[in-house]
Amino acid sequence: MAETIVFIIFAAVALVGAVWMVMAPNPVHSAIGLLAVMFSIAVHYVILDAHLIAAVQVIIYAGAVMTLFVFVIMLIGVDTADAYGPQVPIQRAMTAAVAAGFFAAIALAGRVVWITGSAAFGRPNLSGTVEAVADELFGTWMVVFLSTIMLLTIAAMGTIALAYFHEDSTEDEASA
Amino acid sequence: MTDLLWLVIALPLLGAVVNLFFGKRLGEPVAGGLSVGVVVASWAIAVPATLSFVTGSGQVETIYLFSWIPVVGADAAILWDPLSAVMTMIVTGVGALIHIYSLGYMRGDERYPRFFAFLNLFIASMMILVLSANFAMMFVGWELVGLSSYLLISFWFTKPEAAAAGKKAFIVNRIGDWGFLVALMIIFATFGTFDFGTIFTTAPGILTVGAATAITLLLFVGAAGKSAQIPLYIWLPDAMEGPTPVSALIHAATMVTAGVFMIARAAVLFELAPVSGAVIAVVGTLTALVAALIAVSQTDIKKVLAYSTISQLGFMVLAVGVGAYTAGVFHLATHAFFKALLFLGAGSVIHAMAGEQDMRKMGGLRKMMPVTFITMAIGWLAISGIFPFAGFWSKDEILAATFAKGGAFIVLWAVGLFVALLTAFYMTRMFVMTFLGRPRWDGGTHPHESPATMTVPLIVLGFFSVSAGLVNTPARLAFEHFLEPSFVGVPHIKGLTLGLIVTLAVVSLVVALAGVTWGWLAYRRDELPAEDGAFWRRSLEAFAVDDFYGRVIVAPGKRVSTWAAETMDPRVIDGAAHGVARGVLRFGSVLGKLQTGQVRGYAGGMAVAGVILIFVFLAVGGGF
Amino acid sequence: MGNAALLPVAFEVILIAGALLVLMVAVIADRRRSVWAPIAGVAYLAAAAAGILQWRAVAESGGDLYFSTPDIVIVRSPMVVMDGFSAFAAILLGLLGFVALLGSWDLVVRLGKRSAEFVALGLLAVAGLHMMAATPNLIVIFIGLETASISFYILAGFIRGSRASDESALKYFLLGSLASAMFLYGIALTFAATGSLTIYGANSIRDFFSVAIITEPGILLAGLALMLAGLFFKVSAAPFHQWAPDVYQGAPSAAVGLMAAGIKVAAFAALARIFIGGFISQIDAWAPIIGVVAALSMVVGTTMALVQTDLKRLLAYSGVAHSGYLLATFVGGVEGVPPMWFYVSTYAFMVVGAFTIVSVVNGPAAHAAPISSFKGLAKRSPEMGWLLAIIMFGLSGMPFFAGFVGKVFAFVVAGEAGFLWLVVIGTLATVVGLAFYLKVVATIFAPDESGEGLEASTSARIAIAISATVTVVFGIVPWPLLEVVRDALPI
Amino acid sequence: MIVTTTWFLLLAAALFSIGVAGVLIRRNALVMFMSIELMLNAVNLTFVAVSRELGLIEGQVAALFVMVVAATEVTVGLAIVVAVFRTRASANVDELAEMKG
Repeated sequence: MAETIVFIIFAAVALVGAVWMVMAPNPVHSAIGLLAVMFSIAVHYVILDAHLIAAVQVIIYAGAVMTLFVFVIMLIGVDTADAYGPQVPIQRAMTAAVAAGFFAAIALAGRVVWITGSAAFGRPNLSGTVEAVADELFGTWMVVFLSTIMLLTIAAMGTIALAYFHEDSTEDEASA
Repeated sequence: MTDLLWLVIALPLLGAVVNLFFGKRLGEPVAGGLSVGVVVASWAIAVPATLSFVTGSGQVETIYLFSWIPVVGADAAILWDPLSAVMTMIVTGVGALIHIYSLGYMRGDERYPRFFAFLNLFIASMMILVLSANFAMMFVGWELVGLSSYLLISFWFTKPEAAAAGKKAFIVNRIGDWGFLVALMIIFATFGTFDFGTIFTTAPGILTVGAATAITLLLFVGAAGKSAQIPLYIWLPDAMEGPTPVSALIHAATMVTAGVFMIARAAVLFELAPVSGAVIAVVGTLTALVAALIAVSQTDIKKVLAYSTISQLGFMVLAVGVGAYTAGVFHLATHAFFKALLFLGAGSVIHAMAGEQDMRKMGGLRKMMPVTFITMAIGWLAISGIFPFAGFWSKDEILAATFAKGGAFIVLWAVGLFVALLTAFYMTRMFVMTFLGRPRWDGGTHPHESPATMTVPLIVLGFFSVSAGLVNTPARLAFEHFLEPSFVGVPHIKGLTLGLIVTLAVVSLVVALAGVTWGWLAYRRDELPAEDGAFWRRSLEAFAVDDFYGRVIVAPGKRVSTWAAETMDPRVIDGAAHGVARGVLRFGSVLGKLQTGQVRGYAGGMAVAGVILIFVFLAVGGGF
Repeated sequence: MGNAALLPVAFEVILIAGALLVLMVAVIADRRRSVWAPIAGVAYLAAAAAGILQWRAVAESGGDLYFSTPDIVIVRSPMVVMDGFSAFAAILLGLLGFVALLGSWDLVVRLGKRSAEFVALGLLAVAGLHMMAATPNLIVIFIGLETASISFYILAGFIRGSRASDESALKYFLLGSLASAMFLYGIALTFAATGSLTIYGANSIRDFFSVAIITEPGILLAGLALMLAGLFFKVSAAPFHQWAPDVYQGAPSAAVGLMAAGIKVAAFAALARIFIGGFISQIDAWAPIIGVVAALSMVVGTTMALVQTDLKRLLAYSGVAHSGYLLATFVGGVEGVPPMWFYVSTYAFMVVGAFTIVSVVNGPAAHAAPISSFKGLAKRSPEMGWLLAIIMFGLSGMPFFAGFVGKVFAFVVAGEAGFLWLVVIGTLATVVGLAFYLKVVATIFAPDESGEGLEASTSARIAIAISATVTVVFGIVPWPLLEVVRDALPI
Repeated sequence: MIVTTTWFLLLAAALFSIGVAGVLIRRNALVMFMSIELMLNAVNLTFVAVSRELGLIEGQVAALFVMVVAATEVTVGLAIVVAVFRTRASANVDELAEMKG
């Protein structure tokens, strides 16, 4: 019962936060909305016994990613003018329709049975402890874990390549 | 011995590719040397395999290379038999000599490596054509040969005449290719395969006379395009705008014989269609006659040789038309030697005269160019049909076979004899005008003998022009026996006794001598004869055939298309075509409006499409 | 583990090592000369060689090899698969990366020190692309896809201070991330439906389908739809294609070749791996939908290409149409995989060649390539003119060029699967498509008064020549390649 | 009333849909980008919920990897936004329409 109440509260927080993020004219407010969603999702992870994921969610998303976002918002200035001004008159209505259609499609698809996967594959008493996840991560998924070296290298290089400016080199590259 | 035969195709192809891309970097000597090297190597590879047929140890073989379109019996495979062996020896042998000759002739040309790349491409294409074991691969070679010929004719594309000549050759050849292609379709519909082996062994059983006639006539349309027969010969004289080695290699020795080769290859089919044979024989004879009549008056040395080539091709076609395939191939071989010799000799003369091609401005070159003079003399006697030079044997055999056919073919024989007379006459005219008599060039020109790279090929070709005929004397039919495995199932010419052959030979020798004497008497003077009168004028303008085509075919065609453009098109075709085009374009511009460049619009499109995709999936897969 | 155990990941290991080496050398070396670029070339070739070794190993062992860390725990699901399919993808992508590197050499030289990042990103992108073909795990496919995509976002925006390049990068990034999210959601829903993230091996999707019959397929179908949507975006199939022309136009020409060709190869490989390898039992659900998208792509791509005035945009729209022809092979199920491989491998080289010519004519970093700038190309540089003409013929599907063979086999497969209407639309689109390809060819050979010469670097010429050679050789002699791809099935 | 997995999945679907709406309606590249992050979070929630329901740890590992990918995407995406801001002094995507047709 307690679970149910917690779920309902944080589901509501997540939805409100998400809508707030989409609607708030000020990007900083949007960022705060997203932050609320991320925290609520972390709570849901705890309900789902995924403790490690919950921790990582808070550290990476709420910590690192959101900090980056806010930093960049501050860097390029807060631009609140016509935050979601429409391109075409009925854009807002269309957007709402598309989003609703998307949700309806998934909900219709799942109507009764959301999970048809064979439980026979599963292991009983699953708990997302650090140990359990680590067993899997550094066992079966070891190769994949190593392959993320590529992503990290790319992230580093991408930042340098795109955002690190030498004023002297800009001119002739752009004109090249 | 036959394992390496694929190299005969692959090596020139390699040479072409290397020269095309790296030629400039390699520099003239390396590029040229490479090009010559690959052709000589091809020749050397083919020699032992050819000799095996001579010694009798060789067998007809189909060498499978790789599967190409197996379902239609069109694998990349080599058919190695005496016929393809002869053609290989001619193409690579004469080809190698002409490559060597080109080393000197093309020296200093801006696009020297490119020229050799094209030459190599031509050799490779020709080998694909000659060695193919099915009609499909033959067609590939056929088209590639046409392409390389086009590239070489218009090699000096900055000259407008050269570009125009290339285009003309290309278009006229397309007409022939159209016939070939339709023939191939009928063949495939009838036999269900393109494979020579299957077609030729089953043809007598399943091919009706009507079908055989249709196929062979269409094949002959193709052959007429490549081998320059009436009415498609008009491209060949213009093709002389290309460099002289090209004229020698392609438009005298090899490519133009492809049609004759193709008919010989499909001899089994032609034997089933006597009507086609007669048509081919008549067309060949007429071509020989008309071309000879034009050749007598030409003043451009290369034009004389061009028309003489058409005339000699007429002889070959006559031969295959009357069923004397061996004689046709034999004349093809000897002609390749002496005509290449004559062309290269002419090239040597033009080279010496600093580009002058008009024989009226030559004369007296004997002293300045002894090697060219002697070798050209051999070529002249060979083509005139003087005993014992090569042309005598092969031309005589064709005439004898035609005579032996009897009936109305005797007329063709008589015409052929007259053409032989004309041939002897105009070749004598050309030879005398060029080398003998009083020099008619201006003081500024200093004729000189050509370098060794040019004269050595002349000497080699001269040797063969003397001796090549001896392989198939009536007393010892070595060549005919040699070719026998290629013509299994093709009946021999009947009614040729030794006595008859000797009699006919004496007749044609007398005729040839008469022609030579006539030409000698007419032109071996200090002043050239006037060459005035209606015949000479008509002949000089090649009986205005081009003009005739222009008026009869091109102009009415234009009128029809004008009419179509003015009346028919706007109302009917235009209406439809423009309607469709406008519809497509309007659709395009509507879609273009969606392409706003706006990220949000694109994202919206994706999201909508995604939603639709889910719903469609649920509908199709029964998820509802 | 031994060396043999490393073979399945050799392709990725070589490319990652190459990328890191490039970055390290760039730190040490003189910034004037791009000494690190040849390292990348060697890495690509070594990776392709590793692909050949994989191919031979597969041919000898005859079966699939799964790779994980077998000594630590019992492997429940494999992460890397080494079969004919992945080995062929390795050979193809290695060679493609090499040719694209040659084609972008001018840009590498011009970028100076920054070229180290450019080259390293290319290497990592290709490694990511191959991951998509060489894994049975949906999450790993996603990681590979993102590795490649993120690299390409950066490459698209690589020219600093260029508005077009920035716009291209941001568009590609936003839309690409949206598509990736949809693809990922599809994976999650598939996971819910089947209880598995792997296609082969123990506890795999195929296992699941062999024991269970889904009575409520809703979530599975939604998952398939979303995965398709994500991959449709990556191959720029209509209506997920709108990004392609804008992105291609704004990105530096020298980088577009790899972006356009590489992602197509890998996304089609992933599509075959997932849908033909994993969900072949659901073919009745997805084949008609792929057929419709194929037809739509052919029509939209061809129509839009007709009205283009910029060669880069034209090539992008022609790419949409080509995605349509490629998708047509999928309706034939497993029969369609060899034609798909044949088509995509020849097409990839043509695309790289075409964009290399664009970068030669208009500069490697330029974003505009108006077709009029190709006027008289045959006179300015006969070599470039002819090669571009050959590539255009190849793309248009003329007989005796590789595009023709590919199209014929694609249509045969679609026809045999009963999709005759698709064949009819494809044939019509091909005929209409001739118009714009020939328009380009006509422009190349049109007389041009300016007639300035055109100098191309040796490496660019080699890249274009390879591309044209592939076009011609596999057009005339397609069978050797078809024999090879016959063994490259995702089974 | 017990919380079933379906609730989590419905919540995730709703968040994903809101994310789609955010991409379509916002002009600010940064907020569009946040919406995409929201979508990825929704997917992660799906993974973890399914993982729990089926007793399969793979779902959680997958969520971890998605986080790594998302972090990379954020880094590069923000770099691109900064680069665009340098050339145009704006992060308004409606101004990014120089190439079209």
